[in-house]
Amino acid sequence: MRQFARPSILVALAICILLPLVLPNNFMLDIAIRAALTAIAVVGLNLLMGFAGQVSIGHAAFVAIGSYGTGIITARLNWPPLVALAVAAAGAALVAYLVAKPILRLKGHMLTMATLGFGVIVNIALVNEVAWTGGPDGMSVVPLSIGTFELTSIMHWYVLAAALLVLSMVLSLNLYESPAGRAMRGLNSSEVAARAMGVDVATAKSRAFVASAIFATVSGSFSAHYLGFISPSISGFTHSVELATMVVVGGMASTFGAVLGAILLTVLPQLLGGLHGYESVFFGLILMLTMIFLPKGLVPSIALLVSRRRRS
Amino acid sequence: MSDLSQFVFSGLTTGSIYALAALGFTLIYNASGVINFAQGDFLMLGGMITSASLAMGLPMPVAIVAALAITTLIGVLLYQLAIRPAGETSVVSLIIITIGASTFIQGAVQILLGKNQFTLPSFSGDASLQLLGAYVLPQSLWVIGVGTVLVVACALFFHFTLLGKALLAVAANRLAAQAVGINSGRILRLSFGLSALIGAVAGIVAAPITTTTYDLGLMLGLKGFVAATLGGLNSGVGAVLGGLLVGLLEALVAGYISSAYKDAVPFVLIIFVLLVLPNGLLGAKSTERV
Amino acid sequence: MLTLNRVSKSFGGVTAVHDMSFAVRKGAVHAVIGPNGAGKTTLFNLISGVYTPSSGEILLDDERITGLRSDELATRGVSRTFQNLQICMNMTACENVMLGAHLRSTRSMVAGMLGTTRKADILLREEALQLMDKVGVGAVAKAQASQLSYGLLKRLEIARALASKPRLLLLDEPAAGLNDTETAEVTTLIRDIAASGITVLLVEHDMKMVMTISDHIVVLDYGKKLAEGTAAQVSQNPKVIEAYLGIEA
Amino acid sequence: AESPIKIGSVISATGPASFLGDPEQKTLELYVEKINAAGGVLGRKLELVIYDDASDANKANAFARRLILQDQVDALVGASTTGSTMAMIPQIESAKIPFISLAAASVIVEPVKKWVFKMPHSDRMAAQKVLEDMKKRGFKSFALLSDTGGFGKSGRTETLKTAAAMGMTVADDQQYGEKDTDVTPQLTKIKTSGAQAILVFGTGQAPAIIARNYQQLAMKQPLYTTHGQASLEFVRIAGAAAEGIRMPSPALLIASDLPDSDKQKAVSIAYAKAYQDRFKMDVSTFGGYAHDGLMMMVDAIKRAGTTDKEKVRAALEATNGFVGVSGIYKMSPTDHMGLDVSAFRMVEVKGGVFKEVR
Amino acid sequence: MTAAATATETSALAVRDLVAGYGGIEVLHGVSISLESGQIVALVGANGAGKTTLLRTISGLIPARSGSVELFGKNISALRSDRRVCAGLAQVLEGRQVFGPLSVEDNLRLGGYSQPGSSVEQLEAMYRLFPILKEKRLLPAGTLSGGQQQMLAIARALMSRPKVLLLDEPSMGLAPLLVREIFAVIADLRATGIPILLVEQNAHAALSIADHGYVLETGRIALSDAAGALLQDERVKTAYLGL
Ligand SMILES: Nc1ncnc2c1ncn2[C@@H]1O[C@H](COP(=O)(O)OP(=O)(O)OP(=O)(O)O)[C@@H](O)[C@H]1O
Ligand SMILES: Nc1ncnc2c1ncn2[C@@H]1O[C@H](COP(=O)(O)OP(=O)(O)OP(=O)(O)O)[C@@H](O)[C@H]1O
Ligand SMILES: [Mg+2]
Ligand SMILES: [Mg+2]
Repeated sequence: MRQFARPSILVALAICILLPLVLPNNFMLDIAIRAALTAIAVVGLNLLMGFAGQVSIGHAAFVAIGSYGTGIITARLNWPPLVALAVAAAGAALVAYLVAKPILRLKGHMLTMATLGFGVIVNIALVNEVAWTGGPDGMSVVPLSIGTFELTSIMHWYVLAAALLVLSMVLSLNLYESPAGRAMRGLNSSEVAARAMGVDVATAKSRAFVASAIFATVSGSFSAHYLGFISPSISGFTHSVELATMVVVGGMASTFGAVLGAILLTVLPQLLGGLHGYESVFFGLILMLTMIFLPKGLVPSIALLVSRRRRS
Repeated sequence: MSDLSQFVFSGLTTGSIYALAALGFTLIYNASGVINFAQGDFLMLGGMITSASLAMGLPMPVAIVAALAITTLIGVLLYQLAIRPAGETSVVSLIIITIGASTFIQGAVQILLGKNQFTLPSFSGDASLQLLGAYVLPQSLWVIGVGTVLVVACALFFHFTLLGKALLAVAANRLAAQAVGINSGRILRLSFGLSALIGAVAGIVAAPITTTTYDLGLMLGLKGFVAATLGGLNSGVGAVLGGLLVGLLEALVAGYISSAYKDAVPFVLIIFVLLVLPNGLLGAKSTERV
Repeated sequence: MLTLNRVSKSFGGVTAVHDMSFAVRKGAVHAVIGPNGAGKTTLFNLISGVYTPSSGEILLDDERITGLRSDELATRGVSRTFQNLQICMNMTACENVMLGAHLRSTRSMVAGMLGTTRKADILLREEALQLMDKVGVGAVAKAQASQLSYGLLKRLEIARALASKPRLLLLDEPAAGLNDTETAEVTTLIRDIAASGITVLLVEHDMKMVMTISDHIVVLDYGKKLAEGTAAQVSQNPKVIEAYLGIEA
Repeated sequence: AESPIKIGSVISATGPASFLGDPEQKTLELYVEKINAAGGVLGRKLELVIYDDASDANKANAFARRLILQDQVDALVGASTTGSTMAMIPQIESAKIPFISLAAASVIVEPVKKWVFKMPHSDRMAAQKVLEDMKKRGFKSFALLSDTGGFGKSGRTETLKTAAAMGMTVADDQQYGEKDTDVTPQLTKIKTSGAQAILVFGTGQAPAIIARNYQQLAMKQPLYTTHGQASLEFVRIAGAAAEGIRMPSPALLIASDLPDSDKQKAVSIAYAKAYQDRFKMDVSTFGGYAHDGLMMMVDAIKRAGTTDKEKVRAALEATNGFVGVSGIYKMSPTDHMGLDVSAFRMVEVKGGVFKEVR
Repeated sequence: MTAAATATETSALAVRDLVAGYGGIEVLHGVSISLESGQIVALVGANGAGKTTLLRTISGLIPARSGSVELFGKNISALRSDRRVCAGLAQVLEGRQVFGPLSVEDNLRLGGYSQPGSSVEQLEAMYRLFPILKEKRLLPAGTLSGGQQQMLAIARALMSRPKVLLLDEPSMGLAPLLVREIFAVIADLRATGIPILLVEQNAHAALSIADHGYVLETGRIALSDAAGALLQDERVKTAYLGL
C-alpha cells in the first residue's frame, strides 16, 4: 500500500491541477470546490468510521461548529478569519474530546444513536439561539481574507480547496499505514485483540473522534467563507447521514473512496437537478444500485474487480 | 394535576406511535442486524395508500387491506430486489441501501400520490373522551390498543416459535443457520415483509392523529430508531418501552420545561440512559467470549 | 514471576474460577489443563485483564495487577492468543502481526499522519515477516486475514503475540486445528520461545504436547485446582486420570 | 428567432417546505407556458430554469450559482423559504441579477438589498393584522404558539415586538416543531394561561394538527393562524376543527366574494380558475405569490424594454400599482416588498370556506 | 486409486470433479471423493489445503463452480443448502459456530429445524450424550466454554437425524476424555449405517477409526487408500502424523 500511496497522491495532485483546464465553466469549478471542501470532512469522518469502525450520524454537528464558529467569531468579534478558524477547530476538538469519552464507550448502533442525539442537540441549539446564529434563517459570513488579501476569485478558491484536500488525503493515507492507524483499524475488527496488543482502545477511539472533528471543522469553516452564508441545515440529521453515506459509498477505510464518495454525492444532485420531481427517485435508485453492485464501496470494490481481472 | 394527566396521555399516544415504528426496526434488526432506514416509510405508505384508496372511492376496510397488502409487498421487494442482491456484505452497506430505498420510496410516492397532506377519518369519531381529567381522542386508544396487541404478538413469536428463533439464528450466524437447514433468504424476506406490515398497520391507525404526507416517514423513522435503540434493538418489549419513554419525555418536557428545546432534552436524557445501560433498556448483554 | 492469590470469578450463578492460587516461575513453560468448562480460558482472561476477578489478587513480579486492563498489562509484558480467534479480519495477515508490535512503535497519531513513522514501519514489517516465517504463515503474509484457513489464523495469532516481545506469553490451545506434524512444529516453537527467556503459560488439550514441553502443570476441575506438579506427577494422579485423561492415558 | 429570456428559479419542491414549493413550481410552469402561448415577452419566449432545493438552504446556494454561472439567467423568481433566499442573496448580489423571492420574512428586504425583492406579506404585517383584530374584539392578552422553523421563529420575534408596541400581553409563549404530530402539551399550558386568544404562527402541516388538538382539548379561546394557513387544504385536513379560525390572507382566497369594484377580483379569479383547471386542486396563496412574482418580473422587463439587468432592476423598483392576487404592489428604493397591511384581509373559516371578516 | 475412490450408483455421497473457491480465488481444483453407507471416510490435509472448503461446498454453503454432488444417487448440486439439509445432509461446522445469543436449548432445537416434530426425544438423547448441555440449557450458547460449544455444535448437527454426516474437526478443543467419547459416538453412528465424512487434524485417531482415507493437498486429492494403508504410508506419516 505504501508503495501505492505515494504515486497515487501524485495522480490525485495531477488531477487537481488538470481539472480547471478541462472544466468548461466556472460553475463546474464551483462544484469542484464544493466537492473538495466536503471531501475534507468525509476524509476526516473516514478516520472515525472507516478506520476505527465507529459509525457516527451526528458528524455534521462538527461541520456546523466549524461554520458557525467562524461565522460568529468573524462577525461578532471581528477577528481575522484564519484566527477564527483556528479557534473554531480548537473549540470543536475540545467538544469532541469531552463528548468522546462517555459516548465512545457505547458500541454499534447504540453509539450511532448517541451521535445522532449529539447532532440533533447541536442542531436545535443553532436553531433556537437566534441572537447568535440567526436561527433557522441562518447568517451570512464574510469572505475569506488572509491578511489584507481577500479571496474572491473562484480560481483562488479552487487552488485553496484542492490544496487542503490533497493535504488531508496525505495525512489520512499516512495514518493508514502507521502504528496509530493500525491500532484504529485493529480495534475496529476486534477490540479485545487490540487491547491485548497494548492498544488503549478508549484513547485511540477518542483520538479518531477528535481528529475527524477537526477535519470537519476545517471543512465547515472554509465552506462558510466560500458560500458566504450558513444555515442550521448543515448540522441537520440529513447532512450527517449524507456524510456517512459518502464514506460508505466510497468504501470504508479507503481515503480515495472517501473523496470519491464526496464527489459522487455532491455532483449527483446537480446532475439530477433538472429532473423535476424525479430527483429523489433517481438519487435513491443510484444509491441502491451502487451499493448492490459495489457492496464494499466504490474504491475497494473496483480494486477487487481489477485485481480479479488481472489474475484471470 | 389534570395538566399532568393530559401530558401523560399525550405522551402515551405519541409514544405508542413511536413504539409501533420501533417494533418494525427490531424485526429486521433481529434477523439481519440491519437498521432499516425505510421503516418510517412503511408507516407513511400505510397511511398514504389507505387515503389514496379512499379517494378512489374504495370503502375503508378494502382500502386498509389494500394498503397492508401493498406495503407488505414493498417490504418484501425491498429485500428481494435490493438487500438480497447485495449479497454477504457489511451491515453499514446494507443500511445505506435502506437509506437509498427510503429516498426512492418517498420520491415515488411524491410523484404518484402528490405532496399534499392527507388524513384518515378516525375509526371511532372525533369526540374526545374525558379520562382522569384529560381529553383523550378515541383514536389514541386505538393506537395504544393496536400497539399492545402487536407487541404481545411479537414477543410470543420470538419466544415460542421455532420460526422466531430461526430469525434470531440468521442474524446471529448466517452460515450456521444455513448449515442447520434454515433458508436464510426466506427468513429475511419474512422479516422485511412482517416489519412492513407492522409499519403499515401503525401508519394506518396513527394517520387520523398524525395526518400523513409523503415525507412523514423521515420523522417517524427517526423517532422509531431512537425508541428501538433505547429499548435495546433486539427486544420488541424494549422497543415499546423506548417508544413510550420518548413520547412521554417529549410531552412532559414540552409541558413543564421548554417547548423550544423539547426535542433536545429527551436526547440528552436518552444518552444518559445509554451511558448507564449501554445495551439499552432491555437489550441483551453481548455474549461473545474470547 | 506470576502469582495468583485466591482468585475467583463468577458469572451470575456460575463460579468459573474458584479460589485459585498458583505461581508461575520465570522462563518456564507452565501448562493449565482440565476438562471442558473447567475454567482455563476464564483464568487466562483474568490474568490478561479481559475480566476482573470477583475476588483475590494477581501479582506480576510482585506488582499487584488485579483489575488492570489488557492494554495496561500488555505494557507490562503480558501477551496472549485466544481460544476464540481474535484476528483483525479487516487487515492483512502481516498487518495483524505488526499490530502486535504496537507498543514498540511510535503510537502518536500526529506522527502517523505526518508520516514520520514510515522508516520504523519498514523495519517492523521485516520483523513481522520473519516472525511469520517462524510460525509457518510467511507464505500468506500479504493475504487478507479474512481469507485464511482456521489453522493458519491460529498460528498467525501466535506470531502476533510474539511480535510484542512479551515477558509472559499466554497461549490458549495453540495446537487446536493443527495436525500432528504441525503440532510438533509448534511444540518446537514454544520450546524456543521459552529458551529465549519468555515465560509461557499454556492451555492445551493435546496431551502429547503438554507432557513434552511443560515444566509444571496445573490441573483444574470445576474452577478449582485439582492437582499440580510435573508432567510425570500429574499424569499418574488418579484424580486427574479420572476427571480428565481417562483410563488409557 | 431571438434567444429566449431565461428566468431562473430555486424552489422547495420537496422536503418540509414542499407545501410552498409545489404550488409555486406549478404556477411558474403554468404561467410561463401561458405567456409563451400568448407570444412571449418583448417578442421573445420565456424559458424557465427551475431547480428543487429540497428545502435545504445549502442546496439553494449551490443552485443559485448554477443559475448564475451555468444557465446565465436574466432574472430570478423564487426561493420558497427565507433560509433558501438568504443563502442565495450573497451570490445574487455579487452577480447583479434581479431577484424576486417568494419567502416571507422581513429580513429579506430589511435592510434593502439592491437586487432583492420579495412578494409575500411580511410576518410583521401578519402579526399586526391579527393583533389589531384581537384588539377590536376586546382581547388584551393572547398566547403565542410558533414553530421552530424559519417562518415561526421570525414570526415569533415580530409578534412579540408588535405586541409590545400595541400594548398587548403575551400570556404564554410556546413553540413546537414543524414536524410535530401532537401539540396538546403546549395547548394544555395555554388553556390555563389566562390568554384570551391564541395565535399560531407557523407553516406546513402542523397547524392543521394544532387545530385538531385544540378541538380535542375543548378549548374556548379564539384561535388565529397566519397567511401560512391560507389554503383550502388546511381547512380540509383540520376538518370541523377549522371552523371559526381566523387568519390574515390575501384577497385570492375570497376572490368570488369580492365586490366587483375590487381591482384584485378579476386577476384573482383568473388565476384561481387557471390553476384549478390545470391541476385539479385548490389554489393556495403560496402559488399566488409565484404568480405575482413572475408577472411582476415580466411587467418590469416589458417596461424596461430589455433584459438588461440594471434596467429591469430599476423598473422593478419603480413598480407602482401592480395588481397581483396577493395585493397591489408599490415598490420604492426603500421598500422592496411594496405591500402594506391593507393588502391583508382578515378571513374566517365558516362552513368549510373562507369568509372575509368585515 | 482403489475401488472406494470411484463412486458407484449406490454411494451415499459422491463428489465428482468439484471446483470451488472464494471470489477470485479457486481453492478446489476438481476433487472427487465418495462415501459408502456405513463407512467412515477420513479426509486429512495441511492447514489451508481446502478441507473446510470441500465440506462447505458439499453442503451447499459455498457454490460449486463445476462438478457435481450426489446424495444416494440423486444429484443435489443445484439445491440450496437448506434443501440439502432436508435431504439428510448435516454438517458440523469448523470453529463451532453456535448461535451465541440464543440459549443452548434453542440452538439444539434449531438443529432440528429441517425435521420439525420429532425433536423432543432427540433433544433428550443429546442431553444424555452431553449432560453438561442439559445443565446449561437455558444459558446463551455464547457463554459456554470452547469445548462445551464444540459439544453443542456436534449435538446440533445430530438433532436433524442426518442420513449423511459431515464433520469438520469435531474433536477440536475437546478434552482427551471427550475426544475418545466423540470417536465412540462416530463409530456408533456408523454402526447404525450413517456414513460419515470426517475431517480431522487428529489424523492418527481419524484414520484409525476410518474405513477409507483421502489426503487433500492444495485443493487436489493427493492420496486415496484404505485408512489402514494410509496410516502406514511414509508420506502421510511425516506430513500429518508427526512421526
Ligand atoms: N461470560 C460468561 N457467562 C456465563 N458463564 C460463563 C461465562 N464465561 C465462562 N462461563 C462459564 O464458566 C465455565 C468455564 O469456562 P472456560 O471457558 O473458562 O472453560 P475452559 O476451561 O476454557 O474450557 P474449554 O476447555 O472447553 O475451553 C464454563 O462452564 C462456562 O460456561
Ligand atoms: N473466505 C475466504 N476467502 C478467500 N480465501 C479463503 C477463504 N477461506 C479460505 N480461503 C483460502 O482457501 C484455502 C483453503 O481453506 P480451507 O479453510 O478450506 O482450508 P482447510 O484445509 O480447512 O485448513 P485448516 O486445516 O486450517 O482448517 C486457503 O488457502 C485459504 O486461504
Ligand atoms: Mg477454553
Ligand atoms: Mg478447515
